[in-house]
Amino acid sequence: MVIGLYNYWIVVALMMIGFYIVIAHGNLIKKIVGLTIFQTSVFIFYISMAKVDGGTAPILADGIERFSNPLPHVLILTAIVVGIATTALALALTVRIKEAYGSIEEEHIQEKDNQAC
Amino acid sequence: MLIGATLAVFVVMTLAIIRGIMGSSLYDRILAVNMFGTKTVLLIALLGFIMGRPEFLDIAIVYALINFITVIGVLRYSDSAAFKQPAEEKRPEEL
Amino acid sequence: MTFLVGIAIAIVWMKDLIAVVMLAGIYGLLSASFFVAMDAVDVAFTEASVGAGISTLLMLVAITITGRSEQTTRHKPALAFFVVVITGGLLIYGTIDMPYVGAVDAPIQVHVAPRYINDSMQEVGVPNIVTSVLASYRGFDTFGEAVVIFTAGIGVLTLLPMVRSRKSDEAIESLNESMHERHMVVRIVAKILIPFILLFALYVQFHGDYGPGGGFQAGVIFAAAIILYAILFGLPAARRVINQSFIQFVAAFGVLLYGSVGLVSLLNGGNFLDYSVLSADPIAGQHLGILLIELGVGCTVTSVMVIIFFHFAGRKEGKQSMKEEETR
Amino acid sequence: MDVAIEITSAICLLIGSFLCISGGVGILRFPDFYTRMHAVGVTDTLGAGMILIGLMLQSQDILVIAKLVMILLMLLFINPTASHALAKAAIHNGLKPVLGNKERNNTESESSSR
Repeated sequence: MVIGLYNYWIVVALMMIGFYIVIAHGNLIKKIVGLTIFQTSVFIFYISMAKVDGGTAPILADGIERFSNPLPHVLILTAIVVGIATTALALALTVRIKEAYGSIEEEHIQEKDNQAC
Repeated sequence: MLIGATLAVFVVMTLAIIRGIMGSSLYDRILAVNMFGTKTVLLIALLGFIMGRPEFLDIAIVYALINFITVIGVLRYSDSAAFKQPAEEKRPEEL
Repeated sequence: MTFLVGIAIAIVWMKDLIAVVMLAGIYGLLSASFFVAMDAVDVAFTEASVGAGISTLLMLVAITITGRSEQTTRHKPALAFFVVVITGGLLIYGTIDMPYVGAVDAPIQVHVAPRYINDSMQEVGVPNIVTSVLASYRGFDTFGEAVVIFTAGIGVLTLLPMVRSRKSDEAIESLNESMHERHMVVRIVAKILIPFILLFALYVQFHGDYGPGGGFQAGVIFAAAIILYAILFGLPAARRVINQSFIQFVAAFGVLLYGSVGLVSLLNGGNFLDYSVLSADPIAGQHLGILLIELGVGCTVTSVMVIIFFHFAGRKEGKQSMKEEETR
Repeated sequence: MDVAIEITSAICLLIGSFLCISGGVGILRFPDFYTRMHAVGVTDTLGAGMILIGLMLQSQDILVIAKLVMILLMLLFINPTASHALAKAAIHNGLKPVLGNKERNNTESESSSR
């Protein structure tokens, strides 16, 4: 029980930490780091599901019978690269916000918005 | 023997993480990252041998390269003025 | 594993954004070694080059533009903590019904995976099952991913247009001189290493059928080599090597190559992205198709990563030179 | 013959692990950045090299050995370079060694930057 589900609990803990950073911190870059943590926890979740006891990497070779599940690997592989692309996009937005508002703290940005209204 | 070496690498990784979290200056942290990268290379090579699939060595090579690129990149950008810690004395930058 | 949580908690408390980014780098390395321990070689490959390398660099560059320290204000941390604990508790309650990690008879292991594992050698003829699923069985998905990456590249391109650096050539020359003095050792070592990195990227690209690797990983490594060059020898020098319009062309070319492979198989009487009809022998056709689309993916990923980095770094240098002019 | 190779590889792994651990203790216990870097930069390279050589002795496949040699060469190139760049950047940005009087400081920082 403890060993069997340990990975999933770690996943939940990581996910919650990332979630906490995203909702509780005002700094946009920190939020992006939080999103990255969240994202990685999802990756770990998928990869944990794909693990098979006694299996090895899904590359066919002679004399090996049991492989771990290749499908989640594929999904996560592409997700990682897409993740970096979206992170880059988010960072680009942050840079533009910094240039437009002079700050990347959420509260300052909101103050400026309120003044403009 | 392999497992013993793996455990040793694990211990060192733990120490490096502690230094990386405690690290009093930015450079301590970079040093910890660098060391951690080297240890990861070793760990993956050892894991590959333990599992009997030495194809894993490709990943170790990637790690070595990426680690180098990261450290160099961090150092290059740590030169810029925005990185200066307030406590440090400000020197005129030629960049 | 427990390391990961420790680092994540440390990230929560750090105020210094650079320390956060460094820790995020360690975090990436760590999760990649976890993937290795879980037999996900290809994923570890990607995470190593992406999570630990490129994303750390990008965040650093962004921080140099936006400033490094975080203000201490937090919005209602108690409420946020409450929400997080509730959600986490519910999620953990949900995991109790999950099959154990590594269980052989878990639903995920018996549904579609055995078919891939047993039949891919006869149908596709590629030892690396991840590659065969990625490129052949789920080729349409991967096409979508390539398009997403391409779109992200376009997004960065539009969000961060190049600031024309108004420095004269002389200033750049003198800057080069001083940098050459300071980074001499690193530069020489990098000059030795960069060809090897490029060669290794090509190896990863074309060896992806037989070992871990493929277009995504190779693209990132290739881009990393170019980024290393740009870091050490300055952006203008790197731009002279990799022309801006050329790299944009390559990004589009990759996606188009992928799409046109699908169209050709359509014209040859198969389904979209069904490579068996590309050649008289289905296995040879599959090989050809996988090779081509991996090439397309590699092209797109490389050029998009390079474009993103160039635009971030160019933004930074442009801002610096503008500041210098203001102070004069 | 096999036994001899086995023993040699075991010894190499043992030395490597010991060096790595001592480096790890060094990075944690030494008082300032330059001494820490000295601990890591020196032990890391040799320790990693030893472990890799130990692995090389255990493998039969020529391709595997070639890859291990590649990793070893890269580490030999990369580690000293990174240490050098790190020390240089630290000095350039005005991080001072804390130990001892001025003369000792200079020699220390020089030796660690090499």
